[in-house]
Amino acid sequence: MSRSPRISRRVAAAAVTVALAGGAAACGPKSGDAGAGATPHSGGTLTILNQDPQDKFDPAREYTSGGGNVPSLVFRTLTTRARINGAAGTKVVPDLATDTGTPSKDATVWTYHLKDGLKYEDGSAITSADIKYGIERSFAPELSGGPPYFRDWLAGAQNYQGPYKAAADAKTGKGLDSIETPDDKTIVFHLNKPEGDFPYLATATQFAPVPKAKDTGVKYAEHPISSGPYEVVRNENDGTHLVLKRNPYWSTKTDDQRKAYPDTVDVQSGLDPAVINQRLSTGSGADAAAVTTDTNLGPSELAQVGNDKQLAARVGTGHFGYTDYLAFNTKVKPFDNPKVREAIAYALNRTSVVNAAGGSSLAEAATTFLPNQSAFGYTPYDPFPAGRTGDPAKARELLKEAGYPDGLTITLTHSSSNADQYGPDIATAVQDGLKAAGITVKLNAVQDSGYKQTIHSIKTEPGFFLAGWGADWPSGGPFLAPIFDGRQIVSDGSNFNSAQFNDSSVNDEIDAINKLTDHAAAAKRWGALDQKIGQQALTIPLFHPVYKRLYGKDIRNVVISDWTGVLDVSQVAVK
Amino acid sequence: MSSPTGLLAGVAQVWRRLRSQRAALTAAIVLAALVVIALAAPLLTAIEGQDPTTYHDTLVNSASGGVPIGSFGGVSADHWLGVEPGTGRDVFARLVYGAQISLLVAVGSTVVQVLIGVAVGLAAGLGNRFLDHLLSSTTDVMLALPTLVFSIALMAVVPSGFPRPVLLMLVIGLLGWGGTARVVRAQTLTLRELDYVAAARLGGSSRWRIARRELLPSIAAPVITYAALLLPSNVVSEAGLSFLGVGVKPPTSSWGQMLSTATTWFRADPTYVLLPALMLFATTLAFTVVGDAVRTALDPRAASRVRVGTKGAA
Amino acid sequence: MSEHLVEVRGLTVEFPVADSYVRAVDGLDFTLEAGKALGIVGESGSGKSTVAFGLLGLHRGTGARLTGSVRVADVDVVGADDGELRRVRGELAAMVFQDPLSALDPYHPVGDQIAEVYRVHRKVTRRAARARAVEVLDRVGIPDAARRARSRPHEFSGGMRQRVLIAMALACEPRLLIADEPTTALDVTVQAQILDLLHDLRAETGAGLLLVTHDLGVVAGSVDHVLVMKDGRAVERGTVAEVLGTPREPYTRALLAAVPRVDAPVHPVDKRGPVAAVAAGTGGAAATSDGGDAAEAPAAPVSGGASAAVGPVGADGDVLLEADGLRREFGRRGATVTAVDGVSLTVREGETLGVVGESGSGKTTLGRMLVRLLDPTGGQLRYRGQDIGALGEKALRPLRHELQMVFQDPVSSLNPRRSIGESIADPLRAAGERDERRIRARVGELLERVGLDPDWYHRYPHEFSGGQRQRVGIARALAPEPKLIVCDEPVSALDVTTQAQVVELLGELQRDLGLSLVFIAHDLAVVRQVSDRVAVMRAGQVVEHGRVDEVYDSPQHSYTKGLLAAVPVLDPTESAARRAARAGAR
Amino acid sequence: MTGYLIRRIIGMVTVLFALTVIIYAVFYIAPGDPAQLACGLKCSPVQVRQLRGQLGINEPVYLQYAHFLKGVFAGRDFSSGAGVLHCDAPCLGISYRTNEQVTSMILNRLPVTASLALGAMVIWLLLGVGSGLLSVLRRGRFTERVLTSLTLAGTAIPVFIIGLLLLLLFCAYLQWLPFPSYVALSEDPQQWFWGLLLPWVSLALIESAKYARLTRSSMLETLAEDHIRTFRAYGVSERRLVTRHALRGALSPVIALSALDLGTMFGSAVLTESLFGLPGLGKLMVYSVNVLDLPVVVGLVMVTGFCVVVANAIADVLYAVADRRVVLT
Repeated sequence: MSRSPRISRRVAAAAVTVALAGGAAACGPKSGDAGAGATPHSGGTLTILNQDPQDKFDPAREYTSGGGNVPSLVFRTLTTRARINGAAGTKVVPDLATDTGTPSKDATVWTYHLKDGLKYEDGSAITSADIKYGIERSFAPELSGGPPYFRDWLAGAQNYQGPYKAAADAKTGKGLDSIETPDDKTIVFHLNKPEGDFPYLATATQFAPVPKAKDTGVKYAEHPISSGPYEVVRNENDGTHLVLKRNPYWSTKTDDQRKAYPDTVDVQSGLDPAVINQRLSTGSGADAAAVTTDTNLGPSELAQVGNDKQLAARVGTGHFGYTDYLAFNTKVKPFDNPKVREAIAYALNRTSVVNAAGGSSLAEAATTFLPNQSAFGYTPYDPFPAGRTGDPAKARELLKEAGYPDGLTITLTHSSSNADQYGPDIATAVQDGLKAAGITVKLNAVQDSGYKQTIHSIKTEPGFFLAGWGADWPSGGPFLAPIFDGRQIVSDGSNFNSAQFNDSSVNDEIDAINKLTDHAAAAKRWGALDQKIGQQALTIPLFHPVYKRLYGKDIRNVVISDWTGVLDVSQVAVK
Repeated sequence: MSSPTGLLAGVAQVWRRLRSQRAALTAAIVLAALVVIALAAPLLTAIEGQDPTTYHDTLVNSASGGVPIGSFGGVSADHWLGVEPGTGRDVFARLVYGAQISLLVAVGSTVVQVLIGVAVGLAAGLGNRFLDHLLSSTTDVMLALPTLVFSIALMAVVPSGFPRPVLLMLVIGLLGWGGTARVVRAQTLTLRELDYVAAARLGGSSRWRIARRELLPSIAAPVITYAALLLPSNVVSEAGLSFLGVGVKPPTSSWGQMLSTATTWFRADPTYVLLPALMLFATTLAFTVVGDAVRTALDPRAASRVRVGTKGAA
Repeated sequence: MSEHLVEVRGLTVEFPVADSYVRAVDGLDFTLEAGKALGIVGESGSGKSTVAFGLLGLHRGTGARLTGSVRVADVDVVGADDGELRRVRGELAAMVFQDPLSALDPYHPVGDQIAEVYRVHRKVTRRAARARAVEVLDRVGIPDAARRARSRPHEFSGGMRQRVLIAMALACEPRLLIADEPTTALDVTVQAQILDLLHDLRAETGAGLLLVTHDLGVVAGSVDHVLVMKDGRAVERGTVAEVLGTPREPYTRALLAAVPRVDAPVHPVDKRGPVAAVAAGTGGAAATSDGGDAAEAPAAPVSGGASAAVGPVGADGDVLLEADGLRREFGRRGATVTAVDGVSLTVREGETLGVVGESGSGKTTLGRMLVRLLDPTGGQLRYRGQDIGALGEKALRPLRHELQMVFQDPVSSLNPRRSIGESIADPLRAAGERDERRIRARVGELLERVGLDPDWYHRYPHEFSGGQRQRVGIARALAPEPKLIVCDEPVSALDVTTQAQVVELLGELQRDLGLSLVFIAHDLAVVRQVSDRVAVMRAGQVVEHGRVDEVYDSPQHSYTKGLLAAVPVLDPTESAARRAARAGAR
Repeated sequence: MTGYLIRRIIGMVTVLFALTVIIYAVFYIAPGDPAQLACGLKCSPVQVRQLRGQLGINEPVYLQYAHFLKGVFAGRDFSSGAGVLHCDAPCLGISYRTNEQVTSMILNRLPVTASLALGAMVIWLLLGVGSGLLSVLRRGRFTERVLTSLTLAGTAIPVFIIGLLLLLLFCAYLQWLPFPSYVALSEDPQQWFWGLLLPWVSLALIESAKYARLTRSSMLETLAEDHIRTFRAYGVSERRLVTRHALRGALSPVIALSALDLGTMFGSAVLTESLFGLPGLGKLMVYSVNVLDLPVVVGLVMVTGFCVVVANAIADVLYAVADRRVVLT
């Protein structure tokens, strides 16, 4: 890996789709009991209506934020996200482990102890070796898909290929040396660098225990052995239809996070978003006790919901830390000229963009790169104040200064699909907005399947394009560092520092903040750093998306944390 | 090739038959109107004072998802048919410019389909066993392809600089010539057994000459008939592709693109859905009706044979 | 009320065409008594079929306009309501149609079809109706009727199908049988059998018969009275002996004169004499858009009566084309059909070789091989000594123009979408002629040569009558200046008077241009008229060949004898005698 | 006839294979790296390299194709991690994304598409032939004009519009029907039926228009044939002429076309499947194309193509059986 080992906290990003597909998060209405005032009871069947199937339902292959939504019903991990409404839900709490981990002094060694009485769905005991094995198998190329941190952080894991290859190869047959299991209850991780965010990582499904004897490789996904409140009783068409029922060996005594009220969970996917929302709003039959973990209300549905008080009461609003932005490649003319970038920033009509993204209820206009949540260190600022609809005059002035008195023609690259908000809808809104400032925008659509690879590779990166960034866990570091840390410019892999910005003062500040252990203090300085970088117009933040999710009329105990932004299915009751 | 008087007489005859069908006449007028609308799009929008790409942020209610402000999707003196939800772009302007794309792509792809289909069908019908076998199998497979999916894949690999309407024509055309080829091959197989083709061979004509002089004129009628049926289906194909998001490039509008954004607005802004749907419906219906009439006109047999028992007398 | 089985008074039938009406039948009167037979004779377009259809009220719902009165078995067909009319159809009067293949439903067994008709008129069980079907099938001579009743139409031969149709007509014991060209689609031997059957049935059931035909030979032995129609009107009527023996009207006489006779003595051939009649008969014929060979006036008595024969010329001319053991198979391995099975023959310069045979005898396949439209699968084909049987298309092209063909069907042999001038000019252009003026001149010359107006270059085939189209086909064959023309049934689709003219033209051309002809036909009489030598084909083989008078006058092969015996003759007495002979032979 | 069918099927299967070559080529030049897509954007280059090795896409494209062919004719082995995954011939490979066997992925979804297509066919035949028949019986009357207009309209409406309208009407407003979903027939026939009713009807409404037109025109054509005249001349009533004789003749093209449409439907019901969220082949196809899951795409093209090939052959046979005058050569 060419990445600098000095970076202490490398974080994930842009994984929103992946995270959602994995069943990520949900956040809830700040008004927890919107469904009904009654107290939640056990029993009944919860139906989950989704677009994306729970495919690759294997803890090694999931890429989740905080353990995911549906996956966390089956997989318990060392730590997990707090299942609490709002900002309090951005905290890490113990799950299988007794605490969130004991770091060594320099945070390179992390030790966990398992709780007593932990059992799999078959009644056998969960051991620390199973957790080690679970992590090891995530290195197998057959089981690809998980987050990159294990390979990056664990000592000596760089070229490890998982237990299957290793078994065949006598030399490395011992597995990963950097994970120690001195006894059945203890597991120790040796990192190659200090990582204060390790407890956040330990929420990932790769930290779920996998009994070696039950491992069937790629077929494990059909029936992974449950450590959580539910076990898989049916898995059709690679997660298109998943039926979970209560795991008798799971107990609230060892799990204070998951409530698991329903007896059965029926996950139906492959549905059209319009159908999902229509079914939720109609709520006939089993749909009355249904939720969705991946489908937002569309703009048109929002317009409808607005006219119906009863429906409006069944909408959960949440925020997942995410920013959609215009990215510049400063190695490409004319975007090497700060004045040009500033002119574009001034000219931009954010109202059009927000409308294109679904209106002000689904997207909040952004002027900061950090999401508007305190956990990230959000500090409001606007380096190029041009009002909501842009300041064409100011933009023309800047263009003149930049040497383009007669206007400018540039190309905006975007995805062919609107699915991730990198698509033609946003692009045309930007295009139309810049028209007034004499900037002619040509649109260049890249096929969706190749879009992210195109924009996140130094070799193919266009000059001006639509991008977005989300964090794998709620913290300022993973949000800013990959984008603006000059040492994280990657030449042979996915590069997220699109501006290819390398400023030693910024790099030093990132290192300094990473040393802080006080999350609140760190957040403040992340906010300040964000403002400082923002002045350079390396990116133009467009908006932060808002999640509006409809749920069925029998749904109770709605919890939406700011970690995931969507309703947490482990807390929901249907009775 | 044929004499002007003969040709004129033929055309006049076909026109007479067409004229006698009131539905066909109406449909033809509708089509003509559509063509005029498409051609005069810049003029029409200039009269309205709008263009199809300008956003009007103030005409939509951002907080409720961008639904147009005002009744019937924001119909006003400035915006005759209202504005697009979310963007506030003028619906009338987008509709009339959309007509350009829909008609252009439909006609263009039909031309491509017919050209390839006739070439392949003729070659298969006139060629030796091997060639016929090869081409017929290829035709069958072409008919077997899930065209929509293939179009998506094809559209994906073409660089985005390539003009979209042309690409759409080519993709729809390249994937949709199977039917024409079949019709032409079947026709060729029948025709080539006819004595006048034998006579042409005896007269020393080469295959190419026979195809050109003897077969093409006779194949023209069924091909035109078939093409008339292809047209509406190509209109729908374009809409389907745009519906799936692989159609024209934004901010260009087409009916399919409008429909794809509109379908979710069924309840919140029905006007926005109905307009492109109606246009699409009217166009395909008109094409179908005219196509039917053309078939009847070109194949008077169908009409006259129903008069039973007049063999040798009529 | 009426003592007549059929009584037609002032019948006029008009069909809508474009904006007006065309009158197909114009004020026709006739009657038919029970148990008697009436023949209605006329050329195509004379309105004879329309009359037959009118008797059953089949014009209803077709837009045709019908005036006058038609009474069949005391039912007023014109005024009858639907139920009454349905009773007439099948119950009182039954029709035997022309083309037995298309006249039967291909999807149902013939027995079921007959049973269905029976049950329309008789309230009987399905089983009883089936039994009746078998009964009538047996009566019309279908062997093993009970089993064959379960077969579908395509499993029968043409003659058997016609018997099935007759059986259907018999099912309800109608008082009137209407036969519309019942034998036109059949071979001559089968034709005789069917006519005999109709004759016997009439005698047996006492039903009246209305026989509609274009063939005077057919009526001769089958009816009591004859009505000759032309342009929707009755030209002449009377007993069959009167009309055929001593015709009063010129039209009838012309018609009779044009009929080729198989027993006619061969005329001394005058290959040098002018045949003015042809030009006179056709040169002035106006082309009419709605066709009908009736437009082509029958030539006034053609060159001295019976036939303008193309007689034998020097039978010792050089051999032009020689077939040696020529074979042709169709189909693939395992399922081959041999159409031509080792035919050897020669065609000499300037002579006419006739080839006769019934349908399926392989004569058309042979003809097409001779001009290399079909590739022989065996044997040799030599043209002027050179083996051309295996030459490729390219190597053949220089020779193509020397071997031409005139086709049977004047409709399909001309491209309906090209002007006749273009069609005729095609060989010229294909040969590389580019000079438009010379092409026009040559086409004009050819048109004139075949008796058409040289200015008709731009006319389209549909503007011509059948005979004229056949002339165009001949002009096209002449265009490349061939040495040999194969004429494949060139006159069988034409009316008898037109037939005579075309035959005349061919003879004249042969004489003037020194052409060799191969004349293929099923009609023994026509072949006799034109040929120097004749070959009789059966099942792909030549069973007999020789000089024409030898073969016709003293046939050696039994098949040839049978063929000749089955040819209908115009003399009613002779015809009856032959029928008796045939009956005796059975 | 058997020989004819074998020749024909072999010819078309050959072309199908040629087509797979094209697909390999198209995917080869398409933007995007399937390994990176399968692994995730943040996969390190090392991991991507490992995965490429595992998927076999570090090999030259012609070798990849050779392996594919070997799989089809002889079977292949893959590593499942924990052991060896044997994939018997005909093996269409394993999915880049999920490592599942393509054959089993397709077989799992086949019942969905088959249910959709077959059910829709039953309805479109009933509707199409029925209204075609009715319009012939009521020739020249008001009923015919109404039916003609309806069927014309039917051919002119895209399925995504009619489907959405029906969905809104019957599931959202009236709530007469449940929202469509797929429940296996073997599991609960009743739910299977009700869950698929709307998709069936949507597809059938569009298709039946075509069949109504076809039925009508071929019946009119048959009515103009000589044998109809024969039966008319024997006093058979018009109704019986139409129902017994003309309908019989009109059925052969209808049956032949049904077989064809049925085959095509296996790969082409994409819009319907995505609209109603049915986990069928078409949906799998679109998804696989979008994530560059080449083995699945190729497998689907082979399977759906083969369905059409077989359907074509069946259509020919049906045609020949229905109309014995047709000779297959």
